[in-house]
Amino acid sequence: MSFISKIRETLICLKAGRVTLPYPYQPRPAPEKFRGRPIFDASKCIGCAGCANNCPAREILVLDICQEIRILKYLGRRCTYCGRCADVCPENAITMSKDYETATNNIADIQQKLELFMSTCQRCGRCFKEPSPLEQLKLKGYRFDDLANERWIFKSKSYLDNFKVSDDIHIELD
Amino acid sequence: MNEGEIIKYLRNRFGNKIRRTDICRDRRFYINVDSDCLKDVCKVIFRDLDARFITSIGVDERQYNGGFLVAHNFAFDSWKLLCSLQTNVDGDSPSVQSITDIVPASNWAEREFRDLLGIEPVGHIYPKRLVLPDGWPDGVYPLRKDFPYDSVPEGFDENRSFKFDDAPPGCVVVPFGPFHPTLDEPAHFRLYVEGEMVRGCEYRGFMAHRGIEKLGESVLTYNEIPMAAERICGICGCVHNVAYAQAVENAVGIMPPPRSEYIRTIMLELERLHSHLLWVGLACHISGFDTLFMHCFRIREPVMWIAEKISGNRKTYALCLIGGVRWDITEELNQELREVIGKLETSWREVVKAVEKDSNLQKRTRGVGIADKKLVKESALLGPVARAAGVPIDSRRDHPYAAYNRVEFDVVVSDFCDVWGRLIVRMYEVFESIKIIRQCLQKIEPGSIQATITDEIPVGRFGMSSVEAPRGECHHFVITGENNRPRRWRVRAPTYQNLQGVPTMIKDQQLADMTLALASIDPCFSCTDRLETVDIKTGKVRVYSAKELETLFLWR
Amino acid sequence: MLTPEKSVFIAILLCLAGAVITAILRQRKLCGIVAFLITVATAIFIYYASFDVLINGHQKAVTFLSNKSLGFALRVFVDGLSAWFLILAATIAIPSMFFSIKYMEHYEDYNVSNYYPYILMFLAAMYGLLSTTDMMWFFFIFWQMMTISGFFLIRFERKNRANIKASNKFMIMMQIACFVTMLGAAMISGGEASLDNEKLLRYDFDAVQQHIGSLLTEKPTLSAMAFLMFLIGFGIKLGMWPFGKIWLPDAHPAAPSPVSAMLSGVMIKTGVYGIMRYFVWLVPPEKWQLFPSRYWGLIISLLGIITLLTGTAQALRQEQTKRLLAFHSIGQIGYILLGIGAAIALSYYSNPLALTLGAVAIAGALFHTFNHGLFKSLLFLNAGSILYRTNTQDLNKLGGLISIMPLTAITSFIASMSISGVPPLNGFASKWSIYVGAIQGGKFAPYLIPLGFIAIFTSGLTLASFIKFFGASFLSRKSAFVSEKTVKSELNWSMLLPQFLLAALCLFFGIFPYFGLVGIQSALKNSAAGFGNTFGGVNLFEGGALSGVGYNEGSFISPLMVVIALVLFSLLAILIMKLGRSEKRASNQWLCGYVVEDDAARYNAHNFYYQIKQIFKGSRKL
Amino acid sequence: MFRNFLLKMFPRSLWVYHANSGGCNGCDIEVLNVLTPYYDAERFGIKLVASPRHADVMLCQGPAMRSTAAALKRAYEAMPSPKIVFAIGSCACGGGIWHDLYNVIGPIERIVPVSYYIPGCPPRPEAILYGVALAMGLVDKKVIPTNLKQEELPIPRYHPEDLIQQESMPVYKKLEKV
Amino acid sequence: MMIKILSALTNVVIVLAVAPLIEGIMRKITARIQSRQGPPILQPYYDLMKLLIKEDIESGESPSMQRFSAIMAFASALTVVALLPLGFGYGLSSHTDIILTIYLLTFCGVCTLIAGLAAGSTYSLVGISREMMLMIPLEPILAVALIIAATNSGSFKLDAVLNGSIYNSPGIFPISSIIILVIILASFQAYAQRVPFDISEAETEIMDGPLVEYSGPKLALFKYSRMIRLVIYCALFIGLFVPWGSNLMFPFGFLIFWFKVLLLVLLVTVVAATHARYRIDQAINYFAIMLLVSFFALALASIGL
Repeated sequence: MSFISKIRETLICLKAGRVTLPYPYQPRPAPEKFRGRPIFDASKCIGCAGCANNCPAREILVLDICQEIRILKYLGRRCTYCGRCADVCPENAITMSKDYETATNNIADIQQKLELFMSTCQRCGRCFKEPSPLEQLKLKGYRFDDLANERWIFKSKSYLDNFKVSDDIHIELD
Repeated sequence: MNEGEIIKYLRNRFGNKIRRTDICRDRRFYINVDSDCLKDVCKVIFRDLDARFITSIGVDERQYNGGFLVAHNFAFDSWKLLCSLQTNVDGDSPSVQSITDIVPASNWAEREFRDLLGIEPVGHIYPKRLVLPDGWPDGVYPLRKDFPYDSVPEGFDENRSFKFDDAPPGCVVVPFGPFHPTLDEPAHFRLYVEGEMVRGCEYRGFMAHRGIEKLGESVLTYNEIPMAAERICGICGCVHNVAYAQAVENAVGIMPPPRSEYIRTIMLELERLHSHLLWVGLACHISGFDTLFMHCFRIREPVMWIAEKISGNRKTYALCLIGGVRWDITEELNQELREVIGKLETSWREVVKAVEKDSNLQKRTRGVGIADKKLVKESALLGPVARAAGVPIDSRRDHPYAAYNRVEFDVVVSDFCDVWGRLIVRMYEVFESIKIIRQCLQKIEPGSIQATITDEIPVGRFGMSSVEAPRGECHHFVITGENNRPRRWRVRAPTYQNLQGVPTMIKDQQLADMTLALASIDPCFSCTDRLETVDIKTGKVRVYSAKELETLFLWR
Repeated sequence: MLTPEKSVFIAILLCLAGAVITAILRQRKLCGIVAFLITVATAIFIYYASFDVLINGHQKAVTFLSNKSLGFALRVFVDGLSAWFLILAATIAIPSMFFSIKYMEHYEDYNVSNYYPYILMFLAAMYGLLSTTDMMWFFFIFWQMMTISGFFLIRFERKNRANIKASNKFMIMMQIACFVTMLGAAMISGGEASLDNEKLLRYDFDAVQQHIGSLLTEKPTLSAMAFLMFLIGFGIKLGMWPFGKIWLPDAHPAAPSPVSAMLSGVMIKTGVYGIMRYFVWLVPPEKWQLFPSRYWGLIISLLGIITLLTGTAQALRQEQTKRLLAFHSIGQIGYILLGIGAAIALSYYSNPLALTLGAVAIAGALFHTFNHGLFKSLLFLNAGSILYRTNTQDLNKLGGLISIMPLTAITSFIASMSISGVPPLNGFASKWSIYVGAIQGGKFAPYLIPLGFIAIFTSGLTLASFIKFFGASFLSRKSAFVSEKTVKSELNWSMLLPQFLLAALCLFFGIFPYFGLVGIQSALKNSAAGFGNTFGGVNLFEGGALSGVGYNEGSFISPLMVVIALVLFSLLAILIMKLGRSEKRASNQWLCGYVVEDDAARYNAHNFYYQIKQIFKGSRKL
Repeated sequence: MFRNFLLKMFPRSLWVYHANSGGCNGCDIEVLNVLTPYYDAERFGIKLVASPRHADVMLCQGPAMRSTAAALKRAYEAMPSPKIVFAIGSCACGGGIWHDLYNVIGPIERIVPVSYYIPGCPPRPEAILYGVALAMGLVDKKVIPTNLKQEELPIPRYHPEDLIQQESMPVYKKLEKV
Repeated sequence: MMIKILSALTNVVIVLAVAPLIEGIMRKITARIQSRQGPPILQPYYDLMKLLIKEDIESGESPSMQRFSAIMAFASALTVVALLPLGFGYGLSSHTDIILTIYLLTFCGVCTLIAGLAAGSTYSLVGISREMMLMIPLEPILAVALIIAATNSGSFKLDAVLNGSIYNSPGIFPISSIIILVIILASFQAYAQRVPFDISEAETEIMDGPLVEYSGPKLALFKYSRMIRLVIYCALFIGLFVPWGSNLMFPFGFLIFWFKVLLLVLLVTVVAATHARYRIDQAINYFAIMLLVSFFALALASIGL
C-alpha cells in the first residue's frame, strides 16, 4: 500500500527533526586527525626536500637560488591534503592543521614560502642533503636521485619562466 | 577446476601454442600464448569455460623486448581464479586479433589500447575513437613510453569535432551531457529519441580521461600512486587505493599485517555504506523524490564524520601504502564506529521498510533499465547490476582479499533485473556491510599496521587485484618496473563495464527512465578514466554465434 | 432598382465573364489582376445584396429562367442566411484572389489559364449555390460547376500523381454527394405550388416547403429518408464523419494554397449552408412539431462530435502543414454541426429558454462558420506562404521561420490561437456560443452536456496541434533545410496584405463579437420562413453583450474587458521587466555544452505528443 | 535607484549551477552534501538549478580538460551576468595531481575567470559553506600568504668568487644551471 | 462598476504581494519535512528581485516572441486574478463566465508553451510537448468541475459558480460533485505543477523544460506567473468546493480565505515532498482515467445526480 509507506516516510521525516548545523555562525572544529592545510615550520625545516619528493601533486617546489639559500614553496592550490609530506618529514616541520576555512578570492593566499638557509658541503659545493630515514621503503629512485626526474625540484626556474600562471612559483629575490 | 587443470585443458587443446604459464599464489595465473591463437583461446575460456571477462591491457614493452604485450584478463568466479591471457605483439606495426566478436564486453578495452598505445585490434566491430579528446591527432599514442607525459602533441586541434553516427530515421537527437544535472560528471550521450522513446544512443565519454595510468607509469612513485588512485573516483576512492596496494603486494609477495587488513576491510565497507546511501538518495533525486534524497544524506552523514575521524578526511582516506595502512583504528574509534553503525542500522531499516512498499517509487523503477543474465554475461556487467539480475558475483566472496575470508556475509541477489532490483540490492547490502564492519571490529587483531619492507620492489612482476567496489568489481593490474614506479598500471573500474551495458538498458525506454537507468549502474565516469562511443541499435542479446552477435548485438 | 437577387445574379455573370477573359489572357500577372478586380467587383455586388438583406430584410425571389416541363427554373433568392454565407464567400474570395496574384508566380511549370478561369467559375458556382432555390436542376448545375472547377483546381499541379488521385477522389465523392442530395430532393418534393401569385416549380425550395407538412405527417419514413439523404449529401461536402476523411485531407493540400483557402473557407461551408437550409429552414415553424427535431438534433450533434473528435485526433498526427489544416477543417466542421444539432435538438422544447439557447447555439454555428472561414483560409494562406518560401509542406523540415518572415508569423500566430479558441480571438467568441448553447441546453437535452464537454476537450487537442503547427514551422530552431534553401526576406506585400486583412478580421471579431452576432441576429431575423426565422425572433442581446438567457441565468463575457485587462497587466509586466535595467545579450542555445546547434538535435514535429498520439493511434481508422 | 536596491538582493539569492569538467566526483558529492539537511545551503538562498541560464554561480569541479574546455567555456557564456565562478577542490583550483598531464589543461582559471577558490580534496561541506559565506560577505577571509625565512647563519661561503652582488643581495651566478 | 474594478485591482495587488510568500511557505515546509532549516520565508521575493537585474539572454529565432510570451504569461495570470473572487471581493467575477476562465487559464499555459517553442532548445521542446500533453486532460477536468457547478447553479457566471453551488444538485445527494472533488484533489498537484506531476519541468531530465533558455526578467515573470497560477488554482478550488466563510465581513472572510489557501498549500507541499515524479506516460494514463471518471461524473450531473 503506497499510502501507508508514504505516511511512514513522512513519519521518518518528522521524527528526524531539524538537524541543520548552525555552521557559519558558530564554528565547527574539525576532528583530531583532520588533514587540513599543512603548516610549514620554518624554524624546524632542514630543507631536505623529502616533502617535495613525496608530494603526489608535486606542488611543493624547491629552488636553490644560490648555494646557501633554498626556497621551498608550498602552493596549496593543488594540494591533495594526503598528509604524506607530514609523514615523511624527518623533523616534523610540517603539521596537518585542522584549518579548513581556506576559501579565498585569490589563490595565492594559501601559498607558503620558506626561505631556508642551507649549509654547504665542503667538497662539492652543493647543498647538503640530510640523509633521512624518510620511510621504510628502502628503495632507490627518489626523484632527487634520478636526474631525469629532478624536474620537480630543479626545473623550477624554467618552469617559472614558461608557466602562464606566474604566481605558481614566483620567487622574489628579496 | 583449479589453475593446473585449466592450464592442462588449454594445453591439450592448443599444444605448444601456449608458450608459457605462470601460476602464482593467491589463485592467480598468467598464460602467454602465440598471438595467432589468442582469439581461439579467448573463445575457449570465455565460452567453454564460462569465464567472466575483466579487461584488456596493452603494455608498451619495446624498451625491454622490442614489442608490445596484450593481456586479456578473465575471472573464473566459481573457481575463485583470476587469469591473465597474454600475448606478445610486434613492436613496429602492432596489431592483435580483436576478440570483440567473441567477447562483446572487450569492445572498449580494445579500443582503449588502440587509442592509447596504437595496437590495432584487427576485426574490431566498431573501431572508433574512445578515450582521447576530439582534437587529438591520429598516430600519437600517449601511453607509449616515448611519449612525454606532459606534452600536447603537434596538431592538436581544439576545433575538431567528433564524428557521430547518423541518427536513425524518425529520431531526433537529444544531447545529454557533459553538463547535465543528472550527470555529475562530464560524459556525452547522444540520445536518439522518438517522441519520448529513446531508440538508441551513442556515447562519447571519457571526458574525464586525465591520464592517471600515464602519471603512475612516468611520474609518481609506488607510494604516491595510492593518492592518485584514490582520486580516480571520489566516491569509491578507497577501493582503488586498496586495489592498487594489493596489486603491488600481490606482484611482489608483500604480506600486509592482519590488523591492516581488518582496517582496510572496515574502511572499504564504510565506503560502501556511504556510497550505497548516496546512490539511493541520488536515485530518488533523479526520480524527483527529493525528501528521500535528503534523508539518505542525513543518515549517511555520520558515516562521513566517522570516516573523517578515522582517516582525517571525509572521502579521500589516503589509507593505503604498499604493505599496510596509514591510519589505525583505536579503541575509542572502535567504540564510536560501533555506535554509528548501530544508529545507522536502525534508521536505515525504517527507510527500507517504507521504501520497499512504496508503489509510487516502484512505478518509476520497475521494468526500467532491464539488464538480464545474458546481457550481464555478454557485457560483463558487474556489482549490483549483475546481482540484481540474479548473477551472484561478488569479488569479496569470489576472490577474497583483505579480511573478507575471515568474516561472514551474504551476497544479496535479486532477480528483478531492473532499477528496482538494483535499489533493493543496494539497500540490503547496507545491512551486509554493517554486519561485516561489526565482525571486523570484533575480530580486529592487535599489531602493526604497516609491513616492514626491506627489499626493493623487484622489476617485471605481474600483479592483479580485484576489489569489490560499491558499484562492482574494481580490477587493478600492475607490472612492476624501474625507478620506484610500476611499468604498467591498468585500472578497470566497474563503471567501465557497466556503462557498456547502458545503451541496451535504455533502449526503447522513456526519456525519463533513461536518466534512472543510467544512474542505476551508479556511473562514475571519472572511474573509467578513458572514453568511447557505444550505440545500441538492437537490444536483443543472443549468445554463441559470432556472426549472430555481429548482426544482432550491434556494438557499433 | 437593383434588388439583392439581381445583384447576386450580376455577380455570377461577372464571374463567368471573368472566367472567359482570364482564359483568353495569357500573361500571368495580368490574369491575376483581372481576376482579382472581377472578384472585387462581384464582392461589391454581393456585399450590396447581402447588407441590403441584413439591414432591410429580404425581398422576393426573382426567377430568371424557367422551363416548366423540366422543372427547370433559375430562381434566385437572397435571404438572411444566404446573405451571411455570401458575405463569407466574398470576404474570403478577395484576399485569396489577391494572394493568388503573387503566389501563382512560383508555379513556373504550370499555366495560369488552368487556374484563374476555374477559380472564378468556382466562385460563381458558390454564389449560385448559396442563392438558388432550385433543389434539383440548378442545384445540379451549380454543384457541377463547382465540382468540375474544383476538380481542375485540385489537379492544378498535375505532374504530381498524388494530386491527380486526390482530384479524382474529390470528383467521385462530389458526384455521389450530388446524386444523393438530388435523390433526397426528389423524394421530398411534393408537387408544384404557388407563392404570392408566382408559380413555383416542383423542386423549388418554397414549393417543397409548402408541401413538407403533409409529407411529414403522411410519409414520415420517406421524409426521414430524404433528410438522411440531405445529411449524407451535404455531409460528404462538408467533410462530416465518416465521409470527410475520404476526400478532404487529400484534396485540400493538393490544391494551390489560395484554392485550399477557398475550399476550406467557403466551399465546404456550402455544405453547412445546405444542412442549415434543409434542416432548419425547410420546415416552416407552424409545422415544426411534425419534424422529428429531437432525433435529428441528436444525430447531427452526435455526428458533429464524432467528426470533431476524429478530425482533430487525426490532425494531431499530421506532419504536413496543409494536411494538418485539412484535418482541422473536418474538426472545426464538427463544432458547427454540434451547434446546428444543439439548436435543432433544443428547438423541440417549447420552453422559451430552450429556444433562446437554441438561438445561441445556431448563432454560434453561424458565427463559427464565418470565423472558421476567416482563420482557416488565413492558415492556408500562411501555409501557402511557407510553401512559397521554402517549397515544402513538411513540418519536420521547417523551423525558425519567424526570423525569415516575422509578419507572416504574426498572422499565423493569430490564426493558430484563434482556431484553438484562445480568448480574445474570434474562434473563442464563436466556440463560446456553441458551448453555452450546448451545455446550458443540457437542462433540456442532457446528452448535450457531455457533448459540449467533449467539444471543450477537443479544443485542447486543437490547441496542441496548432502549437505544433505554429511552433514547428515558425518557432523552434531554424533547420538546416530552412537556412539553406530559404532567401532571408519577408514575403511580398501583396502576399502579406491579404493575410493581415484576415488576421485583423480575426482580432476584430474576437474583441467585438457583438458585430458578428448583430449580423447573425439580423440574418436569422431576415431569413425566409422556416424555423430559423423563429430563432431570429429571440433577442440575443438582452441584458448584456452576449447574454441571451437573461442576466441571472446566462453568461456574460466581455472580451473587450479581457483585452483591456491584458493590455493593462502587460504594461505592468513591462514595467517590472524594466525595473532592474537588465541588459540584453544574444546567445546560442544551451545544449549541455558539447554539441552546438546541431540540426539533428532539432526536436521536430514528428516527435511532439508521442504519448497522446499513441492513445489516439486507433483514430486513423475512423 | 531600483537597480541598486535590487543589486543588494543579489547575494541573498544565489542559484548555483554545478559543472564538473572532469574531476573525480568527490567534490560533486560534497557540493550535494552542502544542500542536504546537516549543512543546508538553502538557508542562504542557495538553490541548485539545472540550466546555466538560471544560474548566478557556477561551481566548477575538476581540472580544465582538453575534452571539456570548450563545453565549460560555453557553460560560462551561457550564464547571465552578474555571475560568479567558484573553483571547488584542488583540481579546479590548481589542476590537481594531474595538472600537467597530456589531457589536462590545468586549473579552470585558464578557461573561465574564477572569483572564489575553495581548496580541499575534497573540501569539507563546511569549507564550501565557508566559501559561500565569504562570497556573501558573511565571514572574512582567513588565509594570507606566508613568507617564512630562516635566519641566515654566518657560515663562510665556500666559493665567494661565484657570487655576484645584485642590489645588496648576494646571488649565486650559476643560477641558470638550476 | 467602479467598486468592482477597485476590488479586482485590490485582488490583483494582494495576489501580487502574497503569491511569492506562499511559495516561500512551501519551501519552508518542504525544508522542514526534509529536516532542514530551509530558506528564509521571504526567499522567493529575493529570488524575483535578483532575477530582475540579471542579464536577459536572448537565444533562439525570436527574442521578441520570448518577451511577448513572458509578458503575456504574467498578464494573463493577472487577468484571471482580476476575474476571480479572492477573499477580498468578488472582483469582476460577475462579468465573466466559466468558459472564459478555463480558456484564459489555458492561455496562461499557452504562454509557457510559446515560450518553450520560441526558445527552440531541444529540452524546452520536449518540455512543452509534455506540458501540452498534460494540459489536454487537465483543463477538461477543471472544466468538468466548473460545468457541474454551472449546471447545478443554472448559470455560467463565475460568481454564481464559485459559491458552493456545486453541491446544489437537484438530486438527493451530489454524487457527481463528490466524485469531481476527489478527482480535482487527486490531480491538484498537476495544477500546482508540483511533484509528482511536474513532468514538464523535470529538472533532472530536461532541465526545467520550457524555461531552460530563460534568464533574467523574463524568467522572473514566468516564475511570478507560476506562483500566481498556484493561487488561482487554490482560489478556484476553494471557491468551487469549500466556499464557506469567504463571504463574511471584511477581515474575517479575507482571513478565512487565505487560511484555506494555506491549508491547501500545506497539503500540496506534503504530497510533493513524499512522491517521486511520474513518467509522462504514467501521468497521462492517470489523467486519462481521471478524465473518464470525471466524464462519468459529468454524465451523472447531466441527469441530475
